[in-house]
Amino acid sequence: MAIVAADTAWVLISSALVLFMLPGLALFYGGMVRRKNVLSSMMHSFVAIGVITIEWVIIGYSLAFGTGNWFIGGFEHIFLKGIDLYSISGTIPTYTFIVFQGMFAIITPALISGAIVGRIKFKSYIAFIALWGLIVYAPVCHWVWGGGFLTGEALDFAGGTVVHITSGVSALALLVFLGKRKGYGLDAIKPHNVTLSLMGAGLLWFGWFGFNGGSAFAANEIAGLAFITTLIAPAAAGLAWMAAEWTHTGKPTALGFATGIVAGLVAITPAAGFVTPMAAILIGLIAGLVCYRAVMFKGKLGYDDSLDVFGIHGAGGITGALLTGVFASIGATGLLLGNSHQFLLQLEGVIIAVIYASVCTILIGFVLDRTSGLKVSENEENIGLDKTCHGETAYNI
Amino acid sequence: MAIVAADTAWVLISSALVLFMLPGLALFYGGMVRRKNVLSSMMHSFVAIGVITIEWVIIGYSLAFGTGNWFIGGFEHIFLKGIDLYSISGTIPTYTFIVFQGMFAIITPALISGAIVGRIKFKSYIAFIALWGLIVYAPVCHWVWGGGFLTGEALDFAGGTVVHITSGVSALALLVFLGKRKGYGLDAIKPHNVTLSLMGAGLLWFGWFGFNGGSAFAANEIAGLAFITTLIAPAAAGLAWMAAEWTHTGKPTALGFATGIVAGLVAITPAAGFVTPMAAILIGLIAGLVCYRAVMFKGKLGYDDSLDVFGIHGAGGITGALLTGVFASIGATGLLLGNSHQFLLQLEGVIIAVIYASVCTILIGFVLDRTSGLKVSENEENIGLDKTCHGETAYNI
Amino acid sequence: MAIVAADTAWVLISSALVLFMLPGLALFYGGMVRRKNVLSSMMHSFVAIGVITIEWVIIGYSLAFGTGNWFIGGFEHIFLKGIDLYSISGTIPTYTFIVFQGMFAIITPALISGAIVGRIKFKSYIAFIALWGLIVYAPVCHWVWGGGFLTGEALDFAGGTVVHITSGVSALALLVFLGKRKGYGLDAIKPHNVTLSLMGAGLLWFGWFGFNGGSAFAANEIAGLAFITTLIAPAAAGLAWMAAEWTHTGKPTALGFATGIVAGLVAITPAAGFVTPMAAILIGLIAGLVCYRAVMFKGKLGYDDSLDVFGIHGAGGITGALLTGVFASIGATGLLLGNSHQFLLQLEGVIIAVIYASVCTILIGFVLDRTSGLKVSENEENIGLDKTCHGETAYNI
Amino acid sequence: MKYVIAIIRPERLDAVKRELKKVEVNRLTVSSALGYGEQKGHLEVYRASEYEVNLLEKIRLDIAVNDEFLEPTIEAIRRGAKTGDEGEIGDGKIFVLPLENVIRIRTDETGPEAI
Amino acid sequence: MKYVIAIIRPERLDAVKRELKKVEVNRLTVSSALGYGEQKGHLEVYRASEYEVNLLEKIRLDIAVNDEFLEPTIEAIRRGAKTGDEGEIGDGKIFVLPLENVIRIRTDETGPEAI
Amino acid sequence: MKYVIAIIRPERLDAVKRELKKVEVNRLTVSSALGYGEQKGHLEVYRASEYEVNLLEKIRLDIAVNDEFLEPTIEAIRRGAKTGDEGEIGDGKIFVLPLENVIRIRTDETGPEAI
Ligand SMILES: Nc1ncnc2c1ncn2[C@@H]1O[C@H](COP(=O)(O)OP(=O)(O)O)[C@@H](O)[C@H]1O
Ligand SMILES: Nc1ncnc2c1ncn2[C@@H]1O[C@H](COP(=O)(O)OP(=O)(O)O)[C@@H](O)[C@H]1O
Ligand SMILES: Nc1ncnc2c1ncn2[C@@H]1O[C@H](COP(=O)(O)OP(=O)(O)O)[C@@H](O)[C@H]1O
Repeated sequence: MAIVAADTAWVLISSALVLFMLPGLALFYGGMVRRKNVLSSMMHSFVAIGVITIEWVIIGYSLAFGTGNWFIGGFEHIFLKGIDLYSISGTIPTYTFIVFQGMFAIITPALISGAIVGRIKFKSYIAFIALWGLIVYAPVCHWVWGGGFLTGEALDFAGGTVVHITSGVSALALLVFLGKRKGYGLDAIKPHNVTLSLMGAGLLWFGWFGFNGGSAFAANEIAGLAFITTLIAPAAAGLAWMAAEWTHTGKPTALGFATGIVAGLVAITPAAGFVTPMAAILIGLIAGLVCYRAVMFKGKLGYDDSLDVFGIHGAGGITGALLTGVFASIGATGLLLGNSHQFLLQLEGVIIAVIYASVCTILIGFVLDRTSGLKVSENEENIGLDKTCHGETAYNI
Repeated sequence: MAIVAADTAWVLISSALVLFMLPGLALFYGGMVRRKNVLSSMMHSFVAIGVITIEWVIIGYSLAFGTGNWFIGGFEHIFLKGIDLYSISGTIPTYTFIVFQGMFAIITPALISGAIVGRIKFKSYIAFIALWGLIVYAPVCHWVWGGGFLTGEALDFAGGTVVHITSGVSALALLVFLGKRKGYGLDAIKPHNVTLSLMGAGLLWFGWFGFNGGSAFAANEIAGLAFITTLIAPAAAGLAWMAAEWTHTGKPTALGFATGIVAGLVAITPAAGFVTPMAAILIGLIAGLVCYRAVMFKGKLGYDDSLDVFGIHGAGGITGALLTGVFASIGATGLLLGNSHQFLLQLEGVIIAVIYASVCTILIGFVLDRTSGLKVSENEENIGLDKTCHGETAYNI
Repeated sequence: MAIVAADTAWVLISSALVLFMLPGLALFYGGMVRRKNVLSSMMHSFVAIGVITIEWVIIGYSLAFGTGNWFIGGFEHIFLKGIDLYSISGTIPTYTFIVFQGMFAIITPALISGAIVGRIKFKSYIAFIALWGLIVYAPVCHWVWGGGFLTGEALDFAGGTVVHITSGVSALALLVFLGKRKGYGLDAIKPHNVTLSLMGAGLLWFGWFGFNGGSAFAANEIAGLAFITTLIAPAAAGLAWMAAEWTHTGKPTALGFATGIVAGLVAITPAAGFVTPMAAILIGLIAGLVCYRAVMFKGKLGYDDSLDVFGIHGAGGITGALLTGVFASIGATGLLLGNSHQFLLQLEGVIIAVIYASVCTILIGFVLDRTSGLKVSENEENIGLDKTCHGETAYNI
Repeated sequence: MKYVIAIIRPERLDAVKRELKKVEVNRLTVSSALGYGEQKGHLEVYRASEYEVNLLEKIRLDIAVNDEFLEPTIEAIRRGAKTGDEGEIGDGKIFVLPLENVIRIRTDETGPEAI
Repeated sequence: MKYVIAIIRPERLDAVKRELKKVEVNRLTVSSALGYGEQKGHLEVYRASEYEVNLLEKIRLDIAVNDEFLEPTIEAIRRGAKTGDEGEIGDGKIFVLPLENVIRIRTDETGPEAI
Repeated sequence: MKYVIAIIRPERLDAVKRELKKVEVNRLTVSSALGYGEQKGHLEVYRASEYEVNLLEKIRLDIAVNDEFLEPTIEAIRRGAKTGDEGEIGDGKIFVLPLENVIRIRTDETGPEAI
């Protein structure tokens, strides 16, 4: 068996697109924080590329995609042992498969960083994502995609559960240790540069076509389907968020529209290759409204998930995973086609992921809190992490 | 007949590239407005993705590409009826064809927004682009590409007429209702952030390779040709603009160079797959000079096409459409090869598009002006649309 | 023989990615200069696309890839004579090959501009890159890739020698004429907007997947290999730079991490398709440390290579070229596999490129300095080139 | 000589400059500031919640004038900066400080003629 | 009437605003500035080398007050702006300038009642 | 005590700082401003047309000094800010205002010694 050149080209470019989501995330998040923390926040995304790439090729890939058992993949491919230029996964080179999957391993912990901007120690952040990548991401990835106990059960086209639920829930769990930003609740903490965030949303959407489209692992009809649903759902979600905000506050904000887009992207992720374009409209609309409510609700509960990682990736990921079980009609059947079993499988997947990710995150957080410490001092927080952690100022005359 | 994987991969990535032109446009335009309107301006591009995507899959695609009659495609594909995973258009999945064409439907009305920044009501803008997409874009697209009366007559490789002439002319027509910005003519209204605009030009060019290259609908020699001409013509046009500015004002501006690039991109669009690389140099040079004159001329006439949509997309689109009739030599023949008939067909296409787009735009504008109203109040304009329409401030300390 | 569609798609999209590195470079460099020079600096990248594209299709391509002799390709393809739609290079259309190679010709002189920001006359810059493209780039490209005397000898997968060594060394050579910026050494000249530079680094990395991946000229296993090494080496180099900075100054900066990434990208360029992923880790780590030292050392020597073109592209390119001779194991053998001859060939290539580029640059610089003059006046430098050369201000209220 | 500091709405800057020109006050220094005062009710929206912005964008003018120009200057600013006939909260204030000396760097002139 | 200019650390702005509110000083103008003074030791890193930043970000407050409010205002700024009990270099300064007149643009009121 | 406000060209800031250091004036506050005055002729180009920019970038220095430092301070600013020997339009101005009191927040010192 040989590789198919067109599929290889498609997965390669998709991988590049997913990597591009990291600068996109850096901008999206970086624009929403205050000036004094923008580099710190962007660095959270960038350093994740560094740390997780190396971890992934050394051990992460093996844990996630080694044969292993129901829980974990094992050590057969550490240091990419046993893989060479001509190894094949499906119709593409294994090296390319490793890269594509690696991009997902990178972005997932980076998503978490949005909840904890402006107050986490940099070295603890690095330790956190490295541990989280091994303890949370690799197993869950193995369960769902790598031959573990959820493979072939819960539908997750491109990572609604593996990527978004795990990161969204972990963001919330980590707040147990990191609490609120100083000034949160007293004064409005305004985004320092909304144009950066809009640009970031643009990059994210662009990259997401690779994220979802590439998850077909071939330049085929399914890739085409995943692509069109990835266009439609975010469009619908952006409009839904905008409508909610317009009704509710009288002002349709640009950042709100962008946020709705991201919510739609999250929600369509597990469904992208399983649902029709018309179902994608519904998924988008529902996700936009659910995430809007989730974010609004946070304000009332008073916890400081600073950039709404749970409200968007957690709530959106859960919504998407469940709706996949409702609307699936292509290559799988969901509730609407009478397959209530699938819906239950989705629910099972969600519950397991929520519990596993939150418990593990609390454990990791606990250990780090007791050892290197998670939170910076009040003075450092006041001055801002750009100066205190990184010795930099983003903007100079 | 089955899809060709390589062609599918190419049109998919081209679609992503075209979508990426929307954030590009948002930056290009956003950088040129004043700080108080930057989000409003960017939002014009973003919301177009939301509104037109949904409109396109519900009805727009059917109107443009349904069988229909000489004028319009009809309703056979509303809600994408009759299309499924295995539908094929040429050598690619129909879903992919829909996406690629949808991107063009999105960007065209967004282009118009540059003329009317800082003074159009947001809800009227939304209504405008939705109506315009149905009344102007869908028919013209059907005429030229969808089997209508210009199909196979006027050459328009990737949308010189369908995209640029229609939007450029409509921009001008809309000014009938929106008039000048306050302060226009009295004080120079300076771009608030030229680096954003340069970045935007970079994104636009990058995306345009998908716009023109993808319009071959296959990863073949024609795609290769469209790609090289899309590199050459803007390069030449940028230099031409720069030379004109340098001679004329003594200063070759960065924004001018970027503007020239966009002019070249516009002009090569109808010609990209029909002309040689050397002809592309000439098209670029001519377009750069023509658009420079058009923009300069505006200053003298005193209308406020704020970001020069007519001067660039209108003038550049007309130039490109006509020059396609002059230089066509690959897969078609133009004036230089003795086929004056083609030139007349091009002229016919231009005239019809100019008249149709301007008349319809004035009608739509008239209706909206009488109902929801098009222009914001003077006070809102003074304060800026970011605050008054969107409840936001782009930059905060 | 016919083209392979998948390879064509891959090289086309790779070409677009490489073009995208130019706006990336504009941001990376632009963010690091002071506000008063940001447009001037960005313009250096943009205008290179204009000038070199036209030069390349008129004569540069012919000089580099014409049959010619050991030294230069000759004039057989000036104005792309002898090439038409159906010309083939390998498995892709020749037009596509010309485009892809043209992108390399564009970016190489643009890299140099980082050394001389804020003090070079714009018209002399244009003359410089045009001459340099003919006198330095075209021959060296011919030697290594176009059939010249180094073809098949020195390994250079995607341009470690052709692109990075030549530009890095020339940057240094040009300082002979341009000296220091005013204020250098007295006051810290701080980057005016680090977020721009981070964004730029993101764009560069994204584009570099096309740069290295596309250099396989096919969507095959080698492209997959080049892609994974282009992910790994910069990740390792970023971490290495960060570690060095952390140890040395106590602060791991965001800009430092980004700089390390670029160093890793440079160093893996010649090796990308010849080494294993594990070797890529080592190459990245070494390059990160070497470039860190090189940049630090500059500070001590007191010359003002403003944005460290030599420290990164020169030092990184040399490191990469030599390490390719050490680690090559796929499709070639290096020192570690006992082939010391290859290492010597690499060394030969490096030495020749260093000497040739520096001598020619000094000659070009000398001529320009005596004719149009290279350096702006002190007053112009004080005010900033945006205003004095381009008549613009980047940021306005 | 007096040193006049005026805090006005950004959107009135052009009008104020025009009025000042009319009374032949052709030199001034402009900077941006944030005002905190009576002015309320400017709501912004951030992710599903509204909040009141209490630091509002303002423009600050610094104008050094000779004594006989003081009244016209104040009047001009007033005319340019006032919203409607009634005025509105947030229209701003004018502060008049004593100025002891002025030096024109270019010519080394000092005092009233340097203004 | 006095015109008070205070240069404080950016991170103390919220505290100062709170303290001022307590003494019923509800109007002020904020702008950003760079301070150059005794304060040293803030090192930044740029590409493998450290350097000392000597222009530090500061916040500047302008507050016009009636005479009886002067002391409370100064005290409030002090309380809000001082780092710890000892204070630290860089905590800033307060300058008090005489103010001859104030005009409220909206109402044309002048003098103490316009403040 | 005097409160000195100087408006200078941005490109002269370094020179002025150096001159001030020579006369041992080591504390000042810098902010950015836009100047509007005699200075003309700075043309910018925006899309095929030239226009005159009349709000020009300036740097504003605020320096509080004790009386005996006033002359040296003014002289130092002059030396640093003047373009060439003749000076040029746009070189800027120095304004001297009376200063009634200074408070150093850190130490609670007041008056001349707090400067
Ligand atoms: N006493 C003051 N000291 C400093 N700045 C002031 C003072 N009063 C008003 N301002 C400035 O003037 C701006 C407009 O004042 P505003 O509160 O609208 O005035 P009023 O309500 O008294 O008419 C404020 O935002 C603030 O920047
Ligand atoms: N004499 C002065 N004139 C103008 N600004 C001053 C003066 N003294 C201090 N400042 C401003 O106050 C800020 C804090 O002063 P700092 O040097 O920390 O004061 P100190 O060391 O005297 O307590 C400085 O950064 C500067 O902006
Ligand atoms: N009377 C004034 N009030 C406030 N600012 C002034 C005044 N005169 C000059 N300036 C400031 O100083 C800058 C330089 O002044 P300029 O017009 O070049 O002075 P001149 O022509 O009188 O030598 C101006 O741009 C302005 O910011």
